[in-house]
This record gives sequence, structure tokens and C-alpha cells, in this order.
Amino acid sequence: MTDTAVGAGRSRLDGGPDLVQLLTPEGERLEHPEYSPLVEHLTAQDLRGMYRDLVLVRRADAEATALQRQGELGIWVSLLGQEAAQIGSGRATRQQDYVFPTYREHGVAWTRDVDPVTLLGLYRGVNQGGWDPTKNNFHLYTIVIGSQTLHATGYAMGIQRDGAVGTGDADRDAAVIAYFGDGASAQGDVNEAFVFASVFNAPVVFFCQNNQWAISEPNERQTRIPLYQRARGFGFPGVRVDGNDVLATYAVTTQALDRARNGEGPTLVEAFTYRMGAHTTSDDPTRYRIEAEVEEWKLKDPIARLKAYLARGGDADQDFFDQIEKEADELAAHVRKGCLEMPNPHPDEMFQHAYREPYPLVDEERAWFAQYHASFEGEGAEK
Amino acid sequence: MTDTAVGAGRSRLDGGPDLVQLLTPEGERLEHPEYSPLVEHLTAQDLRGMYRDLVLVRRADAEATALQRQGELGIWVSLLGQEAAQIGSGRATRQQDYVFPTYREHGVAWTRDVDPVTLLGLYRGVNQGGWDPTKNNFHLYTIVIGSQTLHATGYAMGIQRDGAVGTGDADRDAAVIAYFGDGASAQGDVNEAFVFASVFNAPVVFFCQNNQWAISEPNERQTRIPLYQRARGFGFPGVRVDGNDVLATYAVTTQALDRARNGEGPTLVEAFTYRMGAHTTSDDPTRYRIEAEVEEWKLKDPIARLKAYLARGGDADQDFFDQIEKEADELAAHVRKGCLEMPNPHPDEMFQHAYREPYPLVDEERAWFAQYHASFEGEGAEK
Amino acid sequence: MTETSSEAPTTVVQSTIAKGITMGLRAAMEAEPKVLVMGEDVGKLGGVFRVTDGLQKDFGEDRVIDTPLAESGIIGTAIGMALRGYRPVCEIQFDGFIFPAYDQIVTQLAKMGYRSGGSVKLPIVIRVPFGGGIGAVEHHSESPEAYFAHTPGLRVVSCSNPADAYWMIQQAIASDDPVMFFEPKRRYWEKGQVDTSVTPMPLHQARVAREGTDVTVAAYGPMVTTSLAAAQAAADDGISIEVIDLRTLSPLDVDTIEASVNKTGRLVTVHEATTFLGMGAEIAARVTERCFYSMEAPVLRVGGFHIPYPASRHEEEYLPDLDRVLDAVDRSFAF
Amino acid sequence: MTETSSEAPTTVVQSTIAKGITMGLRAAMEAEPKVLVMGEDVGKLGGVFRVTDGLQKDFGEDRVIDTPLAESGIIGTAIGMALRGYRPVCEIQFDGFIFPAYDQIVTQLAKMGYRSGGSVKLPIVIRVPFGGGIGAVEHHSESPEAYFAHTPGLRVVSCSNPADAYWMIQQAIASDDPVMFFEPKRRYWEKGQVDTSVTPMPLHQARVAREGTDVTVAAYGPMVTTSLAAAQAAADDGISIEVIDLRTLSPLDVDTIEASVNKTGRLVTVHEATTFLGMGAEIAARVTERCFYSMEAPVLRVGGFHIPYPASRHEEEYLPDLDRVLDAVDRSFAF
Ligand SMILES: Cc1ncc(C[n+]2csc(CCOP(=O)(O)OP(=O)(O)O)c2C)c(N)n1
Ligand SMILES: Cc1ncc(C[n+]2csc(CCOP(=O)(O)OP(=O)(O)O)c2C)c(N)n1
Ligand SMILES: [Mg+2]
Ligand SMILES: [Mg+2]
Repeated sequence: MTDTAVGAGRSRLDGGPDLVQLLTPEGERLEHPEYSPLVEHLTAQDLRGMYRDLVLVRRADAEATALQRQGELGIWVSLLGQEAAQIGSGRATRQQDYVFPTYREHGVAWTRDVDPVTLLGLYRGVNQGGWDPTKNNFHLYTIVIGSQTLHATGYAMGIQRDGAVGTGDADRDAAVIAYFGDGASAQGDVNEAFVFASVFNAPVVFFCQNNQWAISEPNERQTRIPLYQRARGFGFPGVRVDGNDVLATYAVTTQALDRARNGEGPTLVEAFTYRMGAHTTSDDPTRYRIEAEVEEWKLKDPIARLKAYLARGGDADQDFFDQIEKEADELAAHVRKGCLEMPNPHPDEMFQHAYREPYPLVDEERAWFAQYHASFEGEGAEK
Repeated sequence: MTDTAVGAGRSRLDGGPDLVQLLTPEGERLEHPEYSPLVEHLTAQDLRGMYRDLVLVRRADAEATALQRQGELGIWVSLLGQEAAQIGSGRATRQQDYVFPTYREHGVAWTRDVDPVTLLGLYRGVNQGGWDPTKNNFHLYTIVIGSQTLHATGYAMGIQRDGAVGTGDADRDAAVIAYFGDGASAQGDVNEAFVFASVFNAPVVFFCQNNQWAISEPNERQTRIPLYQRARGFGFPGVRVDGNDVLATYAVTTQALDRARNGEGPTLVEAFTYRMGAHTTSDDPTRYRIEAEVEEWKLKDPIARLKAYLARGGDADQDFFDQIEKEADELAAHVRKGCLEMPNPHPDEMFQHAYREPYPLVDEERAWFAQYHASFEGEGAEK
Repeated sequence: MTETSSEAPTTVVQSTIAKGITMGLRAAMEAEPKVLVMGEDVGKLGGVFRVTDGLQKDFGEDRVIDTPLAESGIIGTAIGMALRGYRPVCEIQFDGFIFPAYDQIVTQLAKMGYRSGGSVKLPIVIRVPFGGGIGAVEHHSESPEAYFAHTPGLRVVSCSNPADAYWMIQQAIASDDPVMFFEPKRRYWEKGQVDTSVTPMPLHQARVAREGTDVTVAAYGPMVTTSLAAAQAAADDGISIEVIDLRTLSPLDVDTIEASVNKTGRLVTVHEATTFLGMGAEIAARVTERCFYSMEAPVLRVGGFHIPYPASRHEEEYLPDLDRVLDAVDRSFAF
Repeated sequence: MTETSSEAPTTVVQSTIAKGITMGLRAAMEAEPKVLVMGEDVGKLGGVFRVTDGLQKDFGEDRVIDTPLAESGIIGTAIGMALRGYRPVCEIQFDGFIFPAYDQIVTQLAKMGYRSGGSVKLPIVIRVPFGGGIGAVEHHSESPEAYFAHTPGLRVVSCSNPADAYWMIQQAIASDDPVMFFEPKRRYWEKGQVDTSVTPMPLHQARVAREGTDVTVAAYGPMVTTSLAAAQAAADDGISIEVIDLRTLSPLDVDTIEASVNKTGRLVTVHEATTFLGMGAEIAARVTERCFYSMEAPVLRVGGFHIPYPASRHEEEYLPDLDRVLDAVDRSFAF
């Protein structure tokens, strides 16, 4: 067996001929017969909005990383480098669509109007997620790799049973988008999701962010062909899009979601991107990947290219960019404040929500613990 | 959702344009640029040998079904209709290759020189299989759908580590063949096996007998495209062969096993065939499939077509066919005798082999049971 | 849901356990359109045990779903449908085939409600025909209930007669928590009366199946019939056995067992599952803690030996039976 | 294998539990070329806990295999390699991620030898960093050992100190039966002495970690340190606690516990796993049966509450600690 890291380094740099791209790393617009029409309706304001999204989610993410370094979070899972993949796909969803994220989709959460502070509880350790997914149709973070792809497929089967597919009513027809990583593609659950989704023609988009790494393993350890081609084995379309190109990602995801809502079934979208940082704040990438690879990807930065495009076309001026920076600082302050103000849960809360209906043993243990815990009150802090 | 059985009925009749066939249902030889050369070396005697295999395994299978009806077996899983898929593929294996069957591969067992009686223990209930797989490189039957495809892939990875791949030494290079059904293709394990086999380029052939049904479910419930195309999603070749054509199955499997032994990695072979009988002797197919479908498949019988070919070409005469019938009767008698002579295990045997090394609790329970059981001896039969 | 079912004609019908479940499923599906049935071969075939017989014909393919052959997929998609507001009832074909779904059950089904701080509910029932005694091959005779009872977030129940089969399946479906529903497959064809009009006892309550004074025998599922037979036989020898049908394993109705043991002073637990860490272990530990001073003998456990379920020709010796129960009762009195 | 390791330089080294396992793996791989290490990130990264640090560099990618991200695939292919004559040591990254492999472990790994009538052996070790206390997110702090101890065909052990870490991993690898090897992740960095030249005690024997006379406390893995601290604290109050490090959960060394309880008359079990059907249940049932007349109090169990493992800010209250152990000891004396 050959040294994977070497073999990996090269092939991970460019997405190959099938890569859908509408905006080059230099910020040049490209014409694509199939996908350009899907972004034509976007106004300069829309594009500025996407730029704002990209900058703000990156800034909020950086603040969370800082908070972890300062001990305010137990761990943080940075989206650095994947902003366009998440904003582009998230902005393509409609209100009635439902999103199943992994643990890294902070950018998608932003497009669903989820306050970034909401996402911190899990990483601060005050809850296991704890938000109500029905509020923004943004599901809880799922940590067991791949599990959520089956939940997404089942949810989509529910949409079919509700008759909310292919009616032509834009406000009614709904789709599901399931996020997962390149590593997750190896899990049985993800492939079973492909089986169920294709057999039942469920309205679900499988959105794989191929950030080239599964912790220390290059994606050659998960597949020997481009991941978007996995869909061929199950009989539905697969597309590889430049995940650092917010326009292309928006276009490809829009098309896939429309197909789903129209009753044309599942699509696999592989967003070809890169994990610019460590896997998590606990990880040390210097042990397994070469800095040169990261350097090359810096040249493909998703924000820089949109900024160059907006500036060149005169769609945005320095005031605008300054304004966004200011907003970003405000958001960062909001994130920090929200994190620091997040109270430690009262011990009793851990006994809540294990069951919805009466469960005597939990009540018994809860009562026992209350008096046990109280017995230490006198002795002060250590309990 | 459309009525699956209707949609199913039609598409399950013909394997489509990609079906590899060398012998038509009428017994006409077809030329195939890629596969004909792989059967050219087969002499008339070889073909008579295959005919003999087909007839004998069908006869042994029928005898087992009869034994079940008479209460001598708890259940039987008939291979009726799948003889060519099993003989053709089994005959393509070499001694050093290793076979992982499901629970229906009685024909493959035959090609590995496993006495059919050996297979009856499991179905009679005197053991859980109980044979030594290393004797004939024919693994134990696996009942949990799909599990064995991972074992096969791991075994193949072991072969790689032993340096027994791609050496060019025909007696050394080895491959693994894993059997599974159309229903099994939906299992996560099977798809994970495809991931591991392709990533590690393991010398394994995935041999799927698509007999059109998974108990009552038509294979449209498992996939919406031909199963051999599943391999495309993982980056290795997939071939659909007429599983009722022993020559084509032999040719396709030979090519796949050669590729594996030469270090060219995995192949998926879909043998397009039909389960002529019930799923098992406990099943009642009249509840879910139309008799007309079975009738159409009778016209594709694997034995009839080879017999027609041998007779037409003068490669076999009536004496030969009579001789085979006689042998078949002898084999049936052997199977029946072997089954009836299979002793009930002594109760104490159930405590053996749960562990290889000392396990006090089992010894304790075993000793307790011995004296407990003995305490009934006086009272005669009921214990 | 029990209210709605009581709208059903007020009659007492003869039924088997299998048909009792079928009737209960039908009642639940009629009462609540969100109830779905899904699994392998549950459609035209009606399941290998015919428990879903006729349901697809009457409720259609969208509500009675023949799934691909993938248990993790069955439970995983059921979770998704529950998130969309449905109440799926999943059939696992045999006990030994629940394990591919174990991850979805333990890491998702059992924990998602807790993860969500109570904002998500997963009213899913997983039906599992379990236990041995049917002369089957490997994986078709197992008793995996303890694996689930050890998992917080799940509820685990088992029925032992047609009336409970009819009512308990409806109560399980009505529960907003996930419920593992273990069906005594070898008793599927045992007959009994089902009164479809009574108000059933709560799902999570044990039942004194036979009153007695000398020793308590606690069992569930297929072993209830066995224990009742043992009690009958013992009665002839002048020993009075109180038999408790646990019905619910998680939560465990300890109060009912405690009350009985405080009366009899002796307890024998019976199940087919491996004794080591089987339900009997938890019952022994908990009851001994509660009844320490009233116990005349340690809790004795009758259960499976520490070996994989053996070939069917060993079943008669492997499975706990009347004699094994009585042997334990005798040993209890020997203390 | 222990013989071979004893060829190693006769020295006493300082080591952490993590490094003890690394040393043991290295010794096993040097002694036996068929020993393989496989799992997620076990190569260049050396595993998320660095337990396989340096092994791929020294033994190559064919013997230290970074696998695709699929636990069922890891165990399933390990079984295949074992059938080919290899001795795979599989790393499961965290306790909560063993469940996708549960089917392969329970239906194949545990049963294939039995299925084969003894003709097949599967010398596979599955390493599982387990337990909480590291401030992690969901699924990274669980204690699933009972799910495996209830499964005939498997062996289950857990180490609590560097010396056991070094020796037990080698003994597990040398075993021809499959072994589940639970590593106390939050103790990985605790230091101790390892004598690489002594003949270790048998893998399946419990150890009296501290002698005492008044009450027995039985623990394993991370709770041994906790129990020893409790014993120390109790000693100051004049209570003499005997602490038993179980080391082996399946088979369970009941004799050692029995001997202790016959001396002390009291037993408290301690583990992080949910109390309901946790190891403490089996210990309580079995020891009570054996020591019925010598017990002054029922076996009391300290363990996890009946809830999913909570958010890490709850850990301090959720996890059994010195005070919870002493509280149980006090309650035991109250009987
Ligand atoms: C079933 C399971 N196994 C292992 C892990 C530990 N783990 C967390 S993230 C990760 C890598 C995931 O890689 P990928 O799917 O590419 O997503 P990424 O983190 O790169 O976004 C692993 C192995 C897990 N969470 N779940
Ligand atoms: C994991 C698992 N689930 C369910 C079953 C029950 N079962 C036995 S055979 C079978 C159908 C298998 O169909 P297929 O894979 O097409 O093989 P065939 O029997 O048609 O040869 C099912 C569902 C099983 N054995 N294992
Ligand atoms: Mg990745
Ligand atoms: Mg089939």
C-alpha cells in the first residue's frame, strides 16, 4: 500500500473536470450552460448579502475558537474554509425545507436564522444541543457519523406522505437536506440512506462537504473515486461543485432542492472544499498533513474571491466592506457575551427529558440525589 | 408509490442489454468477444461434468426438501433455479481461493467437494453448521444478511498481507468470493465491504445472486437500477451475467477471480437468476407473487439449456443422461441416509466451544446441568 | 388511544397472541392516521408471522411499508418520520436481526429526546418476536431484552397473553417515548379471550398472574405460561407459588414484586435470556435491597446458560421449563 | 506471549496507563508478526489518545491500518483477517462509537467459534477507551461494558493502572477468544511503575487492591482510583474498606469477591455505567446467592443514574465519586 498522504496531497488540490464553478479563485465569473441561469436572478444586493454571511460566520467561528482557547468552551469544531459550501447551500433552502446538520454546520445554521450562541451550549457542555429544531427547521447536531442521513431520508418520506411534494405550490412543496462529511461516506448508514432515498424517490438532498480529511485520514481512505460518483451506484444524480464558490454551491443546491420538491427524488452534491484548520480544537494536524497543502488552498479562499468579484464589478465599495467588518465585530461580541452569560445548568436538570412520560426510577434517583446533594450544602463549595 | 409487484413482474423477466450470455435458453451457443475465449478451453467432458454438477445438486436439494416435508429437517433453503449461478461460479474457483456463502450455496459447496450431508446439520438442528471451513476453504453458512461480505473482504486483506496476490504463481495467488443476495445489497455491511475492498484493492469477488426476490420483496424494493451498477459508485467493475447460463457464469467469474488474484482488485458480479421455489420451506410465495412469472422463468431453466446444447452437438448421448440420473438417485439416497443417521447431539455438547479457553461460569453451569439432567434419568423419557 | 379503541364494538373475542397484536395494530391505525407500520415483508406477506396480515391491503402502501432489507435503515428512517409527526411501528423480523439497528436505537432513538432538551419526541414502537422453542436456526431464538433495558431513554415491555397483546401494543403506540415491544413468538398461537371494551391496566404495571403464599416466581413473555404450569404442578405437591407476569421490564414495576416477596419471603426469576446480566440480576439486586429482612433465601435465577443459543435439538435442555422452575423453587426452600 | 515479553530488558519503568498500553502493543507486535492494529486515525496520528503512537512508523501500513470510517467494517474485516490467521487489535475511537459494530461483535465475533464447533478461532481484541470525566460532548463518555458482558462468547476486561495496562493488553492479544478491552480514558495519564520482567497475574483474576476488614468495595477501570481514595478517606474515620479491582468482567472472578465478603459481610459495587442492569446487578445477585448467610446488609450499588450521559457540566454530579462511595458505605452500615 502506498503512502496515502503523498498520493493524497496532489489529487486533493483540484476537483477535476467535472467540478462546477461559477466564480474562479481570482473572482472571475464563469458561464455554465446549466447552472449560470440559476444565479441570474441574484442582485448585487443578494451577492453583498452572501458576502456578509461569509464574513460573519467566519468571524463568529473565530470567536468560538478563541473562547475555547480561553477555556470557555470544552471543544470547538471550526468551519474555517467551508463557509461558501455552507452559505451557498443554506441560502438555497426554503423556509419549509428541513436541515439535518453534522456538528460543523454553523454556517448553515446562520442561514436558518439560528443565533450562533445557540450552538455553543453543546460545546460549552451546558447541554447536548438543546434547541427546538422545529423553530427553524434546523435539526440538532448529530455526532455519530452518518446517522442523520437516515433521519433525513425518513423525514423526506414523511413529506411524501403529507403530500408536500410535486404539487407545484412553491410554499408547500418541501425538501430535506442532509449534511455529512467525506469520511461519513464510508458508513453503512449513509449508504442505506442512499438505498432508501432512491427506492422511495424521497425528496432529500445529500450534501457532502468533502473537506479532504476525516481527522487524520485523507479521503483516499474512504473512496478511490470522486465521491459524487457514489450516487451512480444507487441510481440518482451526483454533482461535484466547488465548495469554495458560494455562487456555484448555491446554484447546484438550488437545482437539487428543486428536483426534490418537484418529486424527482434525491441528489448527491459533493462540495469540494478544504478543512483549513484542525479537525477540532483538540486536534493537531501537523502530525499528519503538510503545510504546503494548506497554503495552496489559501489561494482558493471563498471570501477573497467574492470580495474581488464585488469590488471589480463595483457592486461593493470600501465603505461596505468596512461596514461588514464592523458588523462582524458586533456579532463576535454578541457571541462572546452570550457564551459567558450561559449559566451552568442546575444539577437537577440532568434528570429532565430522559423520558416524556413518568418513569419511576428516574424520579426516585432524582429525589435521592436532591437530598444527597443538599446534605453537602453546609460544607460549601466542593459540591 | 406504485404497486411494486406489478412494476416488478415485467422488469424481472429479462436482464437487459448488458446481460452476458453464452448459452441461450434454447441451448444455442453465443459468441462474446470478451467472454467466449474464457470458456474455449472447456472440453466436452468438462461440459458434461458441469451438467452432472447441475443435475446432482438439484437432486440433492430436492431430497433435502423432501426430508424437511417428512420432518427430518427443521427447515430447508432450496437453491432450485440457481444451480448454474452456483456451479458456474464455484467451478471458477481454485483450491487456494476461499468462499464465503450465505445459507443457500449448496451448489457452490458441491464444487468445493463438501459432502451435501455436511450442510444438513444446521437445518436439522443438530449443530449451527459445525464444519471446519479450512478443510475445503468453504466458510460456514452465514445467516445474518450481508455480514459475510465484510469477512470476505478482511480475508482478502489477509491474503494481500501474505503476499499471495499478483505474484504470477498460479498456485499461490489467491482470491476470495463472497456470495450474497439481491436483498442483502441494501445492508450497510455490504456497502461497507465495497468501501473497504475498493480502498484497499482487496482480491475479492462479490457475487450477488439476484434471484429477483428477498422473501416477499421484489428487488425493486432494494434498488431502482440494475444491481451490478452498484459497483460504479465505489470505483470497481460490475458485470451482469445470465445466472441460468453455467458457461457465462463460469466465464465472468473466472475473469473476476483472475483480476483479483492478479492484484487488480474487487469485482461485483450480478448473476441474474430466479428463485423458482419458496424462500424456504416455511414460506408461502402464493401470497406475494404471480405464478405466471414462475412459468416464464421455467423456460430459462439452466439444466435444460445445457442438456439441449450437449445433445444437439453430440457431446452427450442418452446413456450419459441416464447415467447421471442414476448417479443423482445414488446421491439422493446418500443424502437421505446421511440425514437419518445424523445423531441427536448429547445435551452436554451444547456447552462446548462457546469459548476456547477456560471460562469458569460455563464449567459451573455444565457441571450443574449434568447432575440436574442425571436426576431425571430414573423418571425415563421426558428428559 | 385507549379511549378511541373503546369505541370498538363492546365484545369479548377469542384470539391468539398474534391476532391480538394484529387487532391492536388495526385499532391504532384506525384511530390515528399518523400510525405507520414498516419492516421487511410486512406488506403482502403480512410478516413472516402474519402479524401485519391484511394491513397493507386496508391501509395502503404508504402506511404499511415494505422496506429495503436494512434494519438500521428501518429504525433510522422511522426516526425521521417521527420527527415529521408520524408514529411508526417497526417490525424486526427476528430477535437476532435487531443488532444492525442497535446503533440507531441506542445512540439516536434513546437519546434524541434528551439531546433536544425535550423539544423532540419519538413515539416509535419496535416490535420484536423473541425467544426460542420454535426449532429454528441460529439468530431466530434469542432474547436480547436486557440490552435495551440497560439503555436509559427506552421503555421495554413484553406481553404474555392475547388480551395484553391487544392492549399493550396500543398503549405502546400511544406512548410518546420509544417502546421496545417483545413478542413471545413461540406463544403466538396460544388462545385466550380479549375484551375490546374494558379499560386496560396501565402499560407499565406488573400483574399477579396467580396468587400464592410460599414463594414468588417472576417471569415475562413466554416464561409466564411456563411459570403458571409450574405453579399448577407445585400446587399438587402442596406448594403455593405466586406468579408475577412482569409485563414491563423498563421501567420495572418493583413495587409489585416487593409486595409479593414481603409476603412469601422467597423469589425465583425466570427468563430465557442468558442469566449473567439478564433481567433476573437487576430484579435480584433491587428486591434484595428492598426486602433484605423479609427474605428467607437469596433470589434464585432460572435463565439461559452462558453460551450462544444452541442448535434447536438442544432447545429442550437449554430452555428453562417447568422442571427447572420447580428445581429453583426447591433450592429456595433449601435455604 | 508473556514468555516472549519476558525477553524484554528486565527493568522497572515509569509509565502512564496510555503508554503502558502502547508498550504492550509494541511488545506483542514484536513477538508475533500476525498481530495487526487497525482503526480510525491509528496511523500517523497515533489515535486520538496517541495510544498507537509510533506503531505505524515502526511496523508499516500493512500492520497498522488506518481504516475507512466504518466501525462495522473494522470489526467485520478484522474477523476476516483472523480467519486468515491474523490477530487484529481494533481500536474504537470512543465508547459511544462501538454501536455501529455491535452486530458484527454480537452475531459474528461472539458466535462464530461456537457456530464452527470449535474449528474456527477469532483472536481479536477490541480496544475501547471508555467512561466519562473528560468534559467531552455526547457519545464520548459512555460505559457500554455490560452490553458485552451479557454476551456469551466474548471476554471483557478493564485495566486500572499502568502495569495492568501493559500486561493485560498482551494477555488479551494472546487469548484465542475475542476480548473486549476497556481502557479508563480519563486515567490514561495517571502514572505508575511497570515491571516488564515479572510474570503477570492471570488476565481473568480480580485483585485485592487494598486490604480491609469492615466492608468490601468492588470496582474496575476508572472507579478503582476513586474507590481507593474513598478507602483512604474512610480509614481516617476508622473504617477499614477492602477494595477489589475486578479487572475481569467476563468471566467474573466471583471467588475473590466472595472471599472478601465472607470476611467483611458488606459489599458496595461501583461503576460509571447505568446502575440498572450494570455489572453491579450481576455481582449483587451472584454474591448474595453465595454469601447469603454472611451478609450483614444487601449489596449496595453506586453507578450512573437512569439517564443518557449528561452534558459535561453535569459530570461532577453525575459521576460516582469518593463521596458517593462513602455514602453507600454508610448506608451499608445502617443495615
Ligand atoms: C460512528 C462514529 N465513529 C467515529 C467518530 C469520531 N469522529 C468524529 S469526527 C470524525 C471524522 C469525520 O470526518 P468527516 O466525515 O470527513 O467529517 P469532517 O469532520 O471532516 O467534517 C470521526 C472519526 C464519530 N463521531 N462517530
Ligand atoms: C440482518 C437480517 N435481517 C433479516 C433476516 C431475515 N431474512 C432471511 S433471508 C431474507 C431475505 C434475503 O434476501 P436475499 O438477500 O435476496 O437472499 P435470498 O434469500 O433471496 O437468496 C431475510 C429478510 C436476516 N437473515 N438477517
Ligand atoms: Mg472531512
Ligand atoms: Mg434474493
